[in-house]
Amino acid sequence: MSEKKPKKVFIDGPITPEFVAKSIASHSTKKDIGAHSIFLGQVRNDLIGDKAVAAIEYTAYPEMADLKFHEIREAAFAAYPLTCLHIYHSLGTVLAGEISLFVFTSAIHRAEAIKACEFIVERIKHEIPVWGKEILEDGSAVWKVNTV
Amino acid sequence: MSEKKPKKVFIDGPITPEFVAKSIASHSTKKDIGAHSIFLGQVRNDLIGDKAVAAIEYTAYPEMADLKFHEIREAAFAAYPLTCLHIYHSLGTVLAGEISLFVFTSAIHRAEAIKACEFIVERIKHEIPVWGKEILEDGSAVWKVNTV
Amino acid sequence: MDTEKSKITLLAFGQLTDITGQSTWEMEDISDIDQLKAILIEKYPALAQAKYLVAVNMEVIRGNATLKPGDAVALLPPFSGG
Amino acid sequence: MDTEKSKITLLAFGQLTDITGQSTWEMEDISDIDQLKAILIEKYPALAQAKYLVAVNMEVIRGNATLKPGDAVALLPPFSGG
Repeated sequence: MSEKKPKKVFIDGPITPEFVAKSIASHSTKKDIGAHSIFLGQVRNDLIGDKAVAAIEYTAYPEMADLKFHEIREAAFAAYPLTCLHIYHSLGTVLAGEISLFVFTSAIHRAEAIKACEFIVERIKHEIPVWGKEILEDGSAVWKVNTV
Repeated sequence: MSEKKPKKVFIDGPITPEFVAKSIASHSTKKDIGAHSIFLGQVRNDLIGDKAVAAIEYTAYPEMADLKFHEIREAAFAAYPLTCLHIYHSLGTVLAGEISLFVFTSAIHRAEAIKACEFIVERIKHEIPVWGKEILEDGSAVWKVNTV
Repeated sequence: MDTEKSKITLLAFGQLTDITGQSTWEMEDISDIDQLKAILIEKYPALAQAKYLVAVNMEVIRGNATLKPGDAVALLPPFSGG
Repeated sequence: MDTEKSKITLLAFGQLTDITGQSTWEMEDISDIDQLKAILIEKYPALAQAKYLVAVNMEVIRGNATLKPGDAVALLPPFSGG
């Protein structure tokens, strides 16, 4: 099943556990779902030199990001028999320990939900024009470099 | 890192979205975590003949289940560099649309969290002595048969 | 031998309890799994059709094995958790 | 040709804005990506060292391609979302 309507992905600031709970709860009426797979990206307090990361400030090329999120959604629905698919990404400031990415797939059986979630997370990391600026504990900043 | 202390896995009744949220929130102080992977098993309202499943009643061989959960935890920590690992499974009655299994892995990087979560879910399905009795909408019951 | 000590404990789960009518009971003078299965099938003929694993003291045993007094022998139908 | 229409829009993101000092601006009379890159490197020498992709109207273009008036050309450093 493909969903054509564009979905709001970007969230201002961190994604809260309560937001995740609300999203899970909203699926209790979809009683054909047997499995949910959720990925959460959390901001780490990595040491850059001898200073810890206190927060990441995310910026995006929003129009292109929306287009790419849409393409990834379409590809996921084409590749896996999903019942539901939600993607949320933070913009702005997210503190270390807070959540900046939330991918949520639901399917009748577990294999599809799990595989689709992994597929989407990988594609987001490689294809979505979002940049993180790591704000260090002393107020200085470095641009984040993602490991592959 | 291995955790030797036994952990409480079984929960009486459904696993609520609020419980999941609380579990996520408790990791915000672990700032070396970069990725969480969560699997949730939800009870489906499958048709058995022409009657829908209204609920599943779960029973277990609890001592053996605890031993097997412990073995799975140890194997997961040995195979993947996890920061945290939590497993919760319902006993008793869980209605269609409610959650009966919650597997939660956390790691520095996404690949380990995702792979470990999948590994654990597969082992749970095959190795944990738990049985579901499907209660149909007319009150009759059939023993659940898991698909592979 | 103390008769109390010659007993093994049987545990049945899931759909097998529909056949055995009980989930835990004791049996005496059982020397191995093959003998146990034969006795159980005689008592509960439907068990011959049932699919199950045998666990002795919480470890699954495939094939035959000697049983000793005090063993907990569990009859485990296919798991359906999760 | 209307000069307004001969313009392309440039967009820079992430660490590239530290080099360009601006995130969006217009440029005139650019015929293709190779020419654009040469002009940009002349103006911002640090760009020669920078790793980035070029997207034209939100599609990543590898190699050279003709640019037409009205195109939005984005300079995209390695993504670091998630």
